Amino acid sequence: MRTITLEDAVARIPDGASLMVGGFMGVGTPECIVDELVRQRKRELTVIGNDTALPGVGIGKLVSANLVRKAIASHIGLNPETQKKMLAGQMEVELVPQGTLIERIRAAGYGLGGFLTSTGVGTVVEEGKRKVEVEGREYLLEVPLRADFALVQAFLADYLGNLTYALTARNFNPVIAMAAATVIVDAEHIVPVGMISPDQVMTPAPLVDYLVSRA
Amino acid sequence: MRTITLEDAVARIPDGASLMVGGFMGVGTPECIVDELVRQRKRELTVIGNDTALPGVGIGKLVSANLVRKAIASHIGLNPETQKKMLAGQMEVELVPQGTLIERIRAAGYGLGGFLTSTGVGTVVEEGKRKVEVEGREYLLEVPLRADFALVQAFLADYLGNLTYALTARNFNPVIAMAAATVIVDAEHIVPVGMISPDQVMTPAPLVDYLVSRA
Amino acid sequence: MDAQTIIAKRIALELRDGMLVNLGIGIPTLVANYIPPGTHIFFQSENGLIGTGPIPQEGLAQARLTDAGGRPVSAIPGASTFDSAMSFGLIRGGHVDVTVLGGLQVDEQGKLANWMIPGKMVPGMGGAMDLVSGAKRVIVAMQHTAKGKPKLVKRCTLPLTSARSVDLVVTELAVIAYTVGRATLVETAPGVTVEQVLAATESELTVAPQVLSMKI
Amino acid sequence: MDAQTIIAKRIALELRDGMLVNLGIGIPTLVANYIPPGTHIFFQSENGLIGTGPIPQEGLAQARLTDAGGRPVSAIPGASTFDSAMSFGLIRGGHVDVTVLGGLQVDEQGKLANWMIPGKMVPGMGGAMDLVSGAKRVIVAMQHTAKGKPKLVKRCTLPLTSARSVDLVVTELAVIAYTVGRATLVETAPGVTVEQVLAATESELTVAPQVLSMKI
Repeated sequence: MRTITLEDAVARIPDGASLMVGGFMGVGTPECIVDELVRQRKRELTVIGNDTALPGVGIGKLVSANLVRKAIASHIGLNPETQKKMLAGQMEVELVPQGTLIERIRAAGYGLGGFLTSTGVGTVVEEGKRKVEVEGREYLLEVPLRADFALVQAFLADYLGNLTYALTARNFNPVIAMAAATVIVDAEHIVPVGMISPDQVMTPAPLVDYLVSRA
Repeated sequence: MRTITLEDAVARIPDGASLMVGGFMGVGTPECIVDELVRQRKRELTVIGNDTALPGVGIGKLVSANLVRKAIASHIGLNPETQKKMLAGQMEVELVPQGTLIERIRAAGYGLGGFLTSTGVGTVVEEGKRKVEVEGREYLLEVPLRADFALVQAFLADYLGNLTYALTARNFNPVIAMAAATVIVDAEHIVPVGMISPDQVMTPAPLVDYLVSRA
Repeated sequence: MDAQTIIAKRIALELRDGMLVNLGIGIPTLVANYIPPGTHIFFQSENGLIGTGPIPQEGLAQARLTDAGGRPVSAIPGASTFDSAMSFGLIRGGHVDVTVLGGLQVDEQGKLANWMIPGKMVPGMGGAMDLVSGAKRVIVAMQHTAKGKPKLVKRCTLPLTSARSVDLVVTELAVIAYTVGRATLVETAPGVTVEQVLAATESELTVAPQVLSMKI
Repeated sequence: MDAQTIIAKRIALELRDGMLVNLGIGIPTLVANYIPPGTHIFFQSENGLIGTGPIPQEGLAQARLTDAGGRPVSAIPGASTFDSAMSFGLIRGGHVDVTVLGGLQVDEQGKLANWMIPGKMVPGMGGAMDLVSGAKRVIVAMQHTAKGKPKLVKRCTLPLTSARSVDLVVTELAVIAYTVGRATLVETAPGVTVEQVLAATESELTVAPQVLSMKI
């Protein structure tokens, strides 16, 4: 793990990159990294997250700034701009059931080739997917979802990069921290090594590539 | 969740039951439940766990008492009795790679129909298994592993059944707590509700069926 | 009593002590208001919380403790938080005893459509498909008709949420149970006749030998 | 210097600051003793620990803090613990930078057999198959021969651990690198000639243009 300024962290992200962004309706999203993406005008991004939040919040800021080529999310209903851009063909949106989405991200992080789920069987979600029968039941084969970068919001980070999350701000964060080639973390508090008990670490240090340093 | 005496908890387990047992070389195994299984002489058990520990420790006690019809484990090398009984045909042993074993248990608990892994491809582990190709790579299709009972050792349990585990005694425990029809927990300490912070709960209360009461 | 209150109160009677329950947005959320005192229900919020409590008093909201809509909530003692993989493990693994969801249409076999209206409303399915496919019991809370048109239809014209049939539909007029692909009218709301229910319903309903009066 | 020490010291040079490393039992465990001072390596124990430390002083052992053999260990500041699913997620997901494992046989293509001898030793594969299939880099630590018979063989006669080839084999005589299914002799131990290595090896070895002397 290396510490890095916010500006340098975002400078490492090229146009066209795929980003997993922690958060659920913006709760648990690293807003400072999102703001810097907007400031540096990173374009043609593929954004993977639970939702696109609201205009002016979390991923919603990227949508409003026209930086998103494609969003992969489970819900966009609370962001009318995403819906508008999608219907106008200005932005591609792949809707994935929430449980399947997080499990696809986990499968990438855990090195699985895919998994079988009954979610989506008999619905439009099954279109184009392989079906596999196990013990007489039919499942969809869902494949792993990877990204170039994971943008993670932690509550505590220690000097090595061990992370904890707080309450419902955990959500996608620990899962995306395993599924991206490069993991960039913003933490609300940075603390010395030893201040997070081993049992309370939710993301072990070796998974973290960059920790955004305090200004 | 209901509290239950040790004797009554084990009385609910019939001969021939399948049991998932927490622990890794006995660390994190609910020894008091194992001892009571031996005392009540529950027979023909199918035992699912990482290993069969040592003679006189954890699952090893069940093996020594001739109560195990079949063990599903990743490693039996440190228990010569298991090896002896297996070679003598007195006990069936299914050896499963450790990562595949815990993932099969998780798949059951998480409602998946199976998952694809490269572990075991090109080895004896692939015998009798379906292979599935994804993006040009070949994987084994591994299916969920369920049990009638999970025997869980917790560090703290609150009055509702929220659980935490300590250090390396966590291992299989939180995973088996999701994969069995009935979950029986022995905790080192039972504490009032509110004494475990929400972020530190590792097994949420609704997953627990029985908590063994203090004598 | 308005339609929403009737539905929420009736559904609350389906919940038992110790159950893990997931309530969707809209009418389902109201169900939490009618739990009998002394009953301990674990309410799950799919963003990673069991033990969702009421909206906090002014000045006490915590930005990192929210419901699935991102609004501040409180948590009851004994609450637990977890990541989204675990949250959906609880849902997909059959650990959620009851889920209560809104509905746009329910067909004769109990199949639900509740997540999109093509060309008009495409919010995404969120957790709805997982909940219907995975929860032990699925209860739909919805008004009996929309703009005078029945929502209990022969066959859903809107995209399905799951191939799995729901277990119970509760409307302001009636309670309909689904077993082995058959819809049975089991209760009518006070003052509502079986004929009124049938008239407001497109799908075929088997009328139970003894139709009870909805307890609310 | 005995064979085990030579092997362990040489492998320690492969480890870099910040790496996540999993050491198998036997010779691999010794590698931890030769990490250059000031280098921070994260050692993983597959029973659910990153930050494994040395055996605790007498009287300080904690029954719930053990290595994969169930023996008490300590943990360094900044350690973390987790369940077995996470532990193998780290392994299978390619997050482990290096694993060092013992070996019974390695074939010409780098395929490893290290988990059973049919009819004689059937301990189970434990995490070995996951480690070889999932770690970024696989290093085998083993003696060059067993009872005078080469362990670097043309084709493994023992059951394979994985279809994936290992990256490096370190013995007390030599370092052999495997790339695109070919075994290359890259280093010999001090005082050992290329010819001696070839004589003790059954598999075909490409001799690197410049065979270096093992740094130990």
